[in-house]
Amino acid sequence: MSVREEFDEWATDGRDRGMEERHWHTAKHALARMPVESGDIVLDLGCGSGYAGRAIRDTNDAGRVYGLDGSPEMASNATEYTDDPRVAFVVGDFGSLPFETNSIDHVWSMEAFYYAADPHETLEEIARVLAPGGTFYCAVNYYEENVHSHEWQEFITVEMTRWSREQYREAFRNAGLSVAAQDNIPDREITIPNEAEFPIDDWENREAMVERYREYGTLLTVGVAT
Amino acid sequence: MSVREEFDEWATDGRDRGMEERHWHTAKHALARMPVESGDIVLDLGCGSGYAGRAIRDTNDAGRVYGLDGSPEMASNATEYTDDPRVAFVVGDFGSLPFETNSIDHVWSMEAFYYAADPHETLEEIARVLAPGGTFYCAVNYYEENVHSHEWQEFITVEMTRWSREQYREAFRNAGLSVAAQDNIPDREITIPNEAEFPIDDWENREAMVERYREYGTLLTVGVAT
Amino acid sequence: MKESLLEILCCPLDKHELELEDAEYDGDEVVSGDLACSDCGETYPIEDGIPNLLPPDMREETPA
Amino acid sequence: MKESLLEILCCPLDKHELELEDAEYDGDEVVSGDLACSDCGETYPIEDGIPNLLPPDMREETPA
Ligand SMILES: Nc1ncnc2c1ncn2[C@@H]1O[C@H](CSCC[C@H](N)C(=O)O)[C@@H](O)[C@H]1O
Ligand SMILES: Nc1ncnc2c1ncn2[C@@H]1O[C@H](CSCC[C@H](N)C(=O)O)[C@@H](O)[C@H]1O
Repeated sequence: MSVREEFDEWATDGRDRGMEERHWHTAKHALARMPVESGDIVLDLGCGSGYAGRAIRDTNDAGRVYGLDGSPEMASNATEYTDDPRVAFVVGDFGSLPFETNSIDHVWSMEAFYYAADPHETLEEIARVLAPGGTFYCAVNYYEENVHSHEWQEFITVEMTRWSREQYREAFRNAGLSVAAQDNIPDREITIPNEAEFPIDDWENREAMVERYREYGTLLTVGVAT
Repeated sequence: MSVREEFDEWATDGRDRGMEERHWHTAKHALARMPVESGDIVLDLGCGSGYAGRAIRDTNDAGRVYGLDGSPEMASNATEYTDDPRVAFVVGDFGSLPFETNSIDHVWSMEAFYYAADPHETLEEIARVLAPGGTFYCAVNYYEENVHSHEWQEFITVEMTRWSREQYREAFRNAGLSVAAQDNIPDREITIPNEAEFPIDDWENREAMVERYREYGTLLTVGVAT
Repeated sequence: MKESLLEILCCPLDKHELELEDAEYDGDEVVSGDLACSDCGETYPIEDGIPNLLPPDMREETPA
Repeated sequence: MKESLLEILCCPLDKHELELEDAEYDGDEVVSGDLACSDCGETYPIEDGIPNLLPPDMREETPA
């Protein structure tokens, strides 16, 4: 299946909202760090339900926020979830961004970057559309050190890139993005049942679930365009 | 009193270690974000007891870490607290850094930047010594939004600069540092007594203490040299 | 979409400017129309107010 | 201090290179000596192995 088919299905069966709820636990901490100034133009790559753009507008008085998604159904849902005239959505692909060079002040992406068919090409596209000094906030739960995420590929037809922390830094630098910060943002909100209730769902034991959420959480890498 | 006299006194009566213990609660989270690569040269401005440099060496395999402090007694204590051959200390002033242009990969500073006689000049010096793409991690507990810190000036003879979050961002940009991130790192570790024990020490009520530590915590601004 | 979006949009293929054609409006919202590349001539549809700027080969993957 | 520190140190006043003079060593540690600016000639002391690169007017504030 293509990105379009796979995620149109997710959007149609409501998984866009489910992701919003879960991802918000860590995304909000990463979003709170973005140095968005009044009037800035922000792009959300792989926006899903579009919650990040809504949050950026609500808290930072961003000038305009655009969400790009490869799934028309996602973009259509995201459009329905807001009536902010400064938020808009576009259908497009990570491989060839339909934005002018130097036109964007900040790029945000949560749990989406690794679906790029060629992540290096996508980083170059991001470096191209960012104005000098603009930031790329790249948040992922699927990465090498998070061993609990490795099996996710089995459940999805789109090929995923599983980089390590170091590979992210290196790839950013190769694309001309300086690495300003990298860290793990723990998910302190998800409910972790008592010892006695394990095994539960996908979790053999409580320690594994604690490690996955409270320790590994979300990997955030922040790059700056030069 | 001069910086030298004031902080020589602090170093001599053990306040260097007291600060280390308290500042570590938030400093460690900021340090964990620094994209230090093996071999990098890191500078700690206003290093006090030098704990940040020790931590960076222990966790990141930094090539060399230098701590600069205006107080010879601080630098002397810091030297005693480590025998890592890749950590060293220098006495110097924020106003005229004794480092070559482009010679440093990352600059760290915790609870020290605002003592600079001319903070704009110091930012320019930092931008000068940083190699292109290098980061400045500036962590402060004393800043405009943290109303609980305003009275601190009464207890110290060195004049302190009290900028707002926005003033930090603007001053960084004026000095040629792109702002990559800014946020508040809560201190989740300091013990906050039960309601019944208030008023206590400097705290009229529990809410104020909760706000000071759990909400405002430490303001971190991350700049990138171009 | 609003016309202001055109200020920063470009053709995903060759990054040239896009021109709005056959636009229908609802207030200041462009609800349908086409975005045509000023250079390669490729056109991109605006569907329900949302511009579809997928490269043409990906757009055509759509099950009919 | 180690001599490797000299690779990145410079005169705080005019940012020119420093030269190590009258050095005394303990192994590869320089425990005392002077750092002299190759341009302005100002010298900065190394005390207990720690170079004091305060601008001269701040260094002299020291109570005697
Ligand atoms: N190559 C590609 N181009 C554009 N969008 C893509 C893409 N690959 C995946 N996506 C989109 O990326 C999203 C990943 S799901 C994450 C959605 C949202 N950011 C959240 O945090 O909840 C999906 O909406 C999917 O359609
Ligand atoms: N103008 C200046 N130049 C150099 N160092 C200065 C300075 N003003 C203050 N300092 C130093 O900055 C330190 C501030 S106290 C903070 C120490 C340490 N970073 C910590 O987190 O605990 C003191 O050691 C003081 O001597």
